Amino acid sequence: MGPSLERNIARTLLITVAIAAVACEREQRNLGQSQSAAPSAFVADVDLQPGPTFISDTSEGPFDDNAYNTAEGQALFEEMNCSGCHAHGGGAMGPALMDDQWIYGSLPNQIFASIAQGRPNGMPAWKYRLNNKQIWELVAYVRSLSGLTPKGARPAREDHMMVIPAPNQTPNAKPKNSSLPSASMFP
Amino acid sequence: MKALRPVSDVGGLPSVVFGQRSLMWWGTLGFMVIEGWTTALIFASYFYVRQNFEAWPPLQTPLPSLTIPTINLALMLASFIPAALAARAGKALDRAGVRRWLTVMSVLVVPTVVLRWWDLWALNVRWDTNAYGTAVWLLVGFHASLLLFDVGDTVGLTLFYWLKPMPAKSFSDASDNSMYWYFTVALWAAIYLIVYVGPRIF
Amino acid sequence: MQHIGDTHRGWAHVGALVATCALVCLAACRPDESRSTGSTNVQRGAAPTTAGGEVDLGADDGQWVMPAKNYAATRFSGLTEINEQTVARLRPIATFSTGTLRGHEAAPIVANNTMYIVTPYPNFVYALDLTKPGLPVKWSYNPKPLLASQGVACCDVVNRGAVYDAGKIFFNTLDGRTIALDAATGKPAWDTKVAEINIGETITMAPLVVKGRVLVGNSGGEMGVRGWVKGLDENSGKVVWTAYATGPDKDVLIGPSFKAYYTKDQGKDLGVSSWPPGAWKIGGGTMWGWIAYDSTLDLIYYGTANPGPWNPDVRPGDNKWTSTQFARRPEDGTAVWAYQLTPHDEHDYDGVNEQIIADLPIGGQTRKVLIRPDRNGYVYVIDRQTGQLLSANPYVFINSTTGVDLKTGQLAVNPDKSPQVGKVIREICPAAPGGKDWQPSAYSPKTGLLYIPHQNLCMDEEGVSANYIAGTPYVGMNVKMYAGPGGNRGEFEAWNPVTGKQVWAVKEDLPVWSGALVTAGDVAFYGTMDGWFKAVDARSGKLLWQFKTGSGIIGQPVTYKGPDGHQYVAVLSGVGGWSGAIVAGMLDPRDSSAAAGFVNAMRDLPQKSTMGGMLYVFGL
Amino acid sequence: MTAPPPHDHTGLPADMTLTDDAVAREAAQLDSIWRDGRGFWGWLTTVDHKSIGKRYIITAFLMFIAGGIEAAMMRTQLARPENTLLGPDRYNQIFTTHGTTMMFLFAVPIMTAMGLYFVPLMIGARNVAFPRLNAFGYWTYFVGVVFLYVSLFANTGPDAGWFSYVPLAGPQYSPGHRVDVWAQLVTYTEIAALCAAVNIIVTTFKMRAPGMSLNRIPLFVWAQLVVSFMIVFAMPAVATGSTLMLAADRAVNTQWFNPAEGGDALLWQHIFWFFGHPEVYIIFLPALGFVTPIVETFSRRPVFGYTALVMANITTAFFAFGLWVHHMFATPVPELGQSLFTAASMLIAIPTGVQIFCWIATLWLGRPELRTAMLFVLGFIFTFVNGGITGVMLASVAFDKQAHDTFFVVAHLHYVLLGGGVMPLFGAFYFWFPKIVGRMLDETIGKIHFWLFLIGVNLTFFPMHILGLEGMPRRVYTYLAATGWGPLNLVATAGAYIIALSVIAFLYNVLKSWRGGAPAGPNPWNSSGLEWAIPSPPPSYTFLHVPVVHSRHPLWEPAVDMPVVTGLRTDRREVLLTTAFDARPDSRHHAPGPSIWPLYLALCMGVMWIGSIFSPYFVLIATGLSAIGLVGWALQSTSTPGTERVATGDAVVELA
Amino acid sequence: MHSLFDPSSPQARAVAGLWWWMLAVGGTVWLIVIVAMLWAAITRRQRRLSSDLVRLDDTAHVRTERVVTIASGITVAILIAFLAYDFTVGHALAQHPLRALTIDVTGHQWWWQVLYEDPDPSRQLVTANEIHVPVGVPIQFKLRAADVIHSFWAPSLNGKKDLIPGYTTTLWFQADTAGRYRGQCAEFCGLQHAKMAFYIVAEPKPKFAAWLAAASQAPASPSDPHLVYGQRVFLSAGCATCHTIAGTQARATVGPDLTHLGSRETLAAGTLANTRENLLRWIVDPGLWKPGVHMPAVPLSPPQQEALADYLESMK
Repeated sequence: MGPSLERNIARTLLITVAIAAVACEREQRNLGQSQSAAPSAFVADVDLQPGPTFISDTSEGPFDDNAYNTAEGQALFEEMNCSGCHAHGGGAMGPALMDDQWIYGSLPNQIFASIAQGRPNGMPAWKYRLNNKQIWELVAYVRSLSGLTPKGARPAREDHMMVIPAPNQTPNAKPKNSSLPSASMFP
Repeated sequence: MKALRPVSDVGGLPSVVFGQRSLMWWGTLGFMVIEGWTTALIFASYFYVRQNFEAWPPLQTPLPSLTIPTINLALMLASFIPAALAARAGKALDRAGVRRWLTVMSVLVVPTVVLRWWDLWALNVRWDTNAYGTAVWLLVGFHASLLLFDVGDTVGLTLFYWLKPMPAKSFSDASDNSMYWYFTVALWAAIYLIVYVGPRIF
Repeated sequence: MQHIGDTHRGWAHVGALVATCALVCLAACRPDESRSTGSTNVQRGAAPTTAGGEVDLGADDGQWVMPAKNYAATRFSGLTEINEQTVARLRPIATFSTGTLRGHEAAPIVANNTMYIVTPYPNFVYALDLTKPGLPVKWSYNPKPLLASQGVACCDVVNRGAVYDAGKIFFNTLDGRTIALDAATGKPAWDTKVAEINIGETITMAPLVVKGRVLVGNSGGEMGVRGWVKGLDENSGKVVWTAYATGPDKDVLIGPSFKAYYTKDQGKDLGVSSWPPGAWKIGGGTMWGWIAYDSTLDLIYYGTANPGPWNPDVRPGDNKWTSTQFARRPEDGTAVWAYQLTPHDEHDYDGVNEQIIADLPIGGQTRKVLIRPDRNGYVYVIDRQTGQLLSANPYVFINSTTGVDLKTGQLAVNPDKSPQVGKVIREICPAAPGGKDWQPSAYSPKTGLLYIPHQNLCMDEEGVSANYIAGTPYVGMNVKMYAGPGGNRGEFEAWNPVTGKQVWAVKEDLPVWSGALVTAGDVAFYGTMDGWFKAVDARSGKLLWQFKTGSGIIGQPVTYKGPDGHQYVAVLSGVGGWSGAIVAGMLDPRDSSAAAGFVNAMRDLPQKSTMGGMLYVFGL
Repeated sequence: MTAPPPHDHTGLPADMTLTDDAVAREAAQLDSIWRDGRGFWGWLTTVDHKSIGKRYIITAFLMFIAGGIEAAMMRTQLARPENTLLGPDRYNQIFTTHGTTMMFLFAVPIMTAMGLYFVPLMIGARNVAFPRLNAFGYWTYFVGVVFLYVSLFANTGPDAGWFSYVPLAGPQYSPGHRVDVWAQLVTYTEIAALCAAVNIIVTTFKMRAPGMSLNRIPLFVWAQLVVSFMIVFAMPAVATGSTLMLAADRAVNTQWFNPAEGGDALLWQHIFWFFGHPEVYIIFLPALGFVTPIVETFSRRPVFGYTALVMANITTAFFAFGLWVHHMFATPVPELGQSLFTAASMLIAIPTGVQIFCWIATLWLGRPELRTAMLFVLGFIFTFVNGGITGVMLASVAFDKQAHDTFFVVAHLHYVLLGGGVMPLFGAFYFWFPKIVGRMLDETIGKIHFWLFLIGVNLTFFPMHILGLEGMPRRVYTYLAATGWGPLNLVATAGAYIIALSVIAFLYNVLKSWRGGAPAGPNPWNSSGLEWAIPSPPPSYTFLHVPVVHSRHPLWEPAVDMPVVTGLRTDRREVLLTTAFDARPDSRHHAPGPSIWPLYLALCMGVMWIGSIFSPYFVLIATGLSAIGLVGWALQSTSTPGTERVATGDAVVELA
Repeated sequence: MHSLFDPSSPQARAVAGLWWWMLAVGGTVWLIVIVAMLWAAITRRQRRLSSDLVRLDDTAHVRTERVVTIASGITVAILIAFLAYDFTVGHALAQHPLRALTIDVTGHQWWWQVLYEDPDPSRQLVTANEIHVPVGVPIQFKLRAADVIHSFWAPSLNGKKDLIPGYTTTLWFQADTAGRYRGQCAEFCGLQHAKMAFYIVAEPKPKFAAWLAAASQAPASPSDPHLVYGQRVFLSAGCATCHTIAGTQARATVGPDLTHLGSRETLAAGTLANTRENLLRWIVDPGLWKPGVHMPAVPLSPPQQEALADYLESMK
């Protein structure tokens, strides 16, 4: 075992430790049932904001960068029949979720509020049926559909009929809020 | 340790040899077996998933187009002539001949890589549409990587022949290059028949 | 299918031989044209008393009091002013914006020189004065349906129209109410909540008033609701009877007087025993289509919708009484006979399509029949007294089934096209909207032909697990639709119900999602989803006239005689519905499963039509 | 067997000898040509099969230790019911990494590494046929090793099992990049294995010492040759499956394994086991190659049944490709197919049995000397025969449906792999360590090591047979107390710690002996192979002169001196090529010298494979970067001037 | 109850017989080989002379050759016997009975959905994780997977069979003796592969018929106000979005059917004994008992939890 080999091994170990130190949030499996706190939801139906300048809440949901929780959200999206109204993001009874139009806002806390509280035009309120963690998982998945979450955490195709380009192939999105003529038109 | 007793002098043996006498020929053969076998396995997978479909290509999936792949195959087959001549010139230690035929060969094979892009789109299906699309894309795409490597090899060798005084060993390389090219084209002919022509017949 | 045609070739020959005979017979049955023309000039102070229901208001060709024109649901008008010669001069007389933008599937109703329009959600009602130029609004009414009802309305928030009877306008709201308005003032007479949106029930159908009963059915077959038809008292709005489509016989109002023609439809409590335990409670069988009424037999006829969920694996059995043709007594809803058209439906082949009442010469005798171009792709001719099946011939390309056995009444399913869980089955024809969806055909006794507006779509299907959560969709199927053979997505077809053969067809690029209208002037009207309103020769299908409206047409054209004695044609333009959901709902075409897969077939629609909501009235 | 070829090839006087002076001068000259460059750069650029082989062996053995630590963690978790030491998430990553490490990063690499080190030595060659390819293979493997362990520490360790069954490992049920790490890592190591295989095949066919016809090849080399052929046919399957199918399904959404769109979950199992079953023999056959020289040497007897052993090797390799379905008896494979695979699985027991009988016969005929290496061979037979018999049992469809995916199989495969692979490997270490290092390993510690290992292995894995039959499935992170599996699991865990102790003893022995062991001399065991004809450790040029061989046991020939050939150039790296079958001198080959391009290209590969997990564009980037490397590589090979003798047709021409 | 050593069906017994035979033959072979090896390595070492062992002793060699040939021949013979016996057993196991009770089992991450087929769809029965079967009747299982590959295995009754997405596989056995047989998923299926067990309860025919009749009845609606409250909690707190209780509006199919939960012996696919305390613990935090389980912790107040547990336990 030559000294250069030892040096090289030491070097490798250093690199390993350095990379490992950057813990990979993306791969964390949140298996406990601890509840992420619900946000103080701030929903804007219009961009106009009287008074002091509108300061947005966080632009990232707790699970936006977590592939596992996004996948859990994907499963919930089917199980809770979200796909019945929103199809696989293209919409049906409910509006499309994979486009860049967000009637009630595309920020994680806004989507959280839409799911938890429901929306007047037919979106049911889920807060009595799902816990906060599950809703946050749905938020992460819904945002992944339109390319709002980091690409590496977005789901690939499902083992089903190929109906949408997989979220991991969707380009990153720049969302617009409330760009429809009238929110009341769209449930 | 026993004392050494020379029994033979090998100084007179050649140091550049052709064909199966040369190491590089064996190495090339080894990788041809690996790549050919990989293609065979993909073919096996292609026929395996085919069992899951009532029609092939599946209903609602168009047949692949023939024009571009056929042109590409013709081009590759045409390049056999300069390839054979380059190999022969190599064996005859004809440096100018090798250079000439490698150049002709390069001119013929470089377009095949470009056409390969259109070969893929001539499949008329996306790789993620269904398992059929996946299988044909992988066959054509995997061969594309072999093609790219081989064409790069040919062009590189040609450039060396133009830019550098090539050592005697490169004559052997030129003939091995032709051998690998025949193999690559033979694989393509198989893929062409099975992927592009096959569904029209069966 | 071909071999069915072969089997019955002899029968078909006989039919062809007696065709002329049939026409003569039918001409005799036709309402007297001259008499109705004469009566329209009269300002009707009071409509005929209809408490007894014997008088068919629809017989008056000057008016159009119910979406299907008359109880026989022929959508045939005896007016002749607009005919092959004159139709080319047709021009818009007036337009009126409905103030809404979703799919306008309603028929304008004309009674007493007033036109009544019900818009899609929020179901505004407008009364337009036909006597004044520009058709000014007499009154309007906003029923203020619950916002949330939009969220449980499958396939757009449409409404298929109102009905006029006895000085009242009756209509349904999306949130499940039936409302009676005074026709003259627009004041509500009663307002009854009949459906519960919290479990997914909505109402999109046009009611029908028969013998003092307002007949209403629910929508929501994709939400795991239990289908029903209710008879409301015309004067008080009280629910008199409710006939469920699933469950025990007492719920379905099957009693001792019930007599199904085929053994497959006989038995006790089939609405329970043909389902897995309890599944009938969420099994669909809604009724959101058309009802016909035969006053001579005193029977109402309607069909029930698909079983739920779509995924058939979770509901083995025949799933009675979904996709079933019913005959009932209007007063108490008692079932008289039933015939299940599509047992254990696998492809969302609802049975809610129109049934047209006619007397046809079949087998050498005149038979009292229902003509039913069903969603599963066959035109059924059924003896309306007994429920006996007389013929069933495909009017579109079908491969999901291979024919109907006339002896047993059984539909023969093609197992190769049965959906499977976790596996895509490709090229199922017709697609989920069927050969024809809700869009009603017209029947001209004069030509003896049925005018069928329909689509030509096939689909890929994959069964997936369906989870029942009350008030949310309960479907369990991934669907992707596309144009059927020929590449045209729609067709307007003339069909001879006696021979069971197509006479002519106009191929349309887009599905023909509008209703049809045919007149004694031998002109047939329909609209296209890119906004063309077309008139064709009822005998040849030749295009005689067309006009481009502001939005795609999915409404029901009507014709009436104006106060000036001239004939007018009216239609609502405003694209939407299931087929137009991509435009009306601003759906994303990248998802081929959007709108239950219809979006995949309609990717180009946004380039061809935009949202709209406009009444067009045409005259010479 | 063909008759031995004539004694002499060129008619030189048989009594010509070399003077000591000439030998020393030539040795110095050769060393200056063949030795590695200096310092770290020299370390990075070496293409010497001995340097690379040593490096390979050490890296792979470190992987054995890493896999062993994971095994110890798993055994600790399973020591008692409902243990919460490792959660399911961590446990799944660890058992997957354990399997992956042991199969892909330890077992196959260390077996090929032994071949890469010793095949040239045993056939009288100075290097392998493709030295730079050899370096490239090692670096690729090294990148894979670093990649897997960095990933594991970053909580991205693969967690779908070393077999990565879809759909669990597919895009929907394994979100994130954990399985991508696995899929790409597998491909790296397969590339390394393929490079090694091609190298060993060509080296064996073209670079044998004159006179070493096919029927005189040492059994070690036969095993390596046969295994290399197996690698060529088995590894493309898993590379196809993991990268072209699994990784593609996950990254670019291809549909190989999506049943809804016509893909097939069983396709993966077929592809995987078409590789996976031969994989076992790829590990096991080289180990059998270790056994023969050890048995011969310590029995002081040429092995009994050379031909039978060679044929057994070849038939085993052949049958190994016909067994894969016996991993799939619980899946819907047609009954008739199952029966055929049962028969094939049982047939393979015959060549293995024959080999065991031959070794026992050799012992029987010889005078066994129980050195540590020999003890490990006895331990191998003791343990492996047990695993072989349970293997025959598992070939039975009916029984396999009970035992499949239980601890019975865990027991079986560890008996086979630890007994049939690791025991001979340890024996080989004791046997050849002196050759590599020049110093002897300590026999006393060696015997402690052996006994601890033998007891540990049997204590760990024997109870697992019973556990499996009592219904304990594999790959469970815990079990309920009510199952009654606790006591036997505790015994197994104790055994695992004994194994750990034995490995610590071995490591201590190695570290102690590396610096302070007794000097070995060229042939400490008085063994018969060519590798013992040269000093320990071997000089950079290995053989001063290429030896000429007259029998299977050149060093046991009664002759007092060693016939060699002369005439290879000493001013450049030149090796002798012989004909493929009867090994007559055929040509001289100019072998390449040190090069950085193998490392560079391996890193490009790393960029390609690791990057492709995140974006397909990395494939393009890496292809561009590789092009530079390939040009550099090619230029280096063409930039060696000197007069060549070119064989054209029948003539030989001198060319510049 | 959960072991190849306790076969309770003709199928498992045949395999167990095969196993004991293989063990006896295999053990003998092993013993002979090891004794021969030790004999050769240790005993003979002392007897051998040290002179020139490298040269072959022809007579010894020929004799050894004969021994090795015979040994190889015996190996072949044993293998043929193995093969014959195995084929006999395999053939017996492959014979499917004509008439059998058919039970559909669907594997989910990580529980088992069980459906008793009946030609009359209204007599279908759905349950989970606990399979009652009659003794002495062939039972045919149709096996499907809802997500990933699982494997259905009750060692005392028969070998395992994989449940593979895209395939329907079958397995059958006939329980001979009444009893409770544990089974477990035998193919790695993700985080909770370890806790995906089930029980097969084999009962005499009349008892089974009684069970079937009882299980087919929807549980009576509770009248006790505490239980009524529990039912309300169940229906409104999100339980009903995943679970079914026959006779109520809860008809969801994401999680196991909970009708008659009180009569089952275990909770969470064999993870916990079914006691009220365990049920309460499970409801409060499922992830504590099965980390990664898809069942969420539903935020409920303690009185709601109590009422819910009592309601679920009340449905025997």
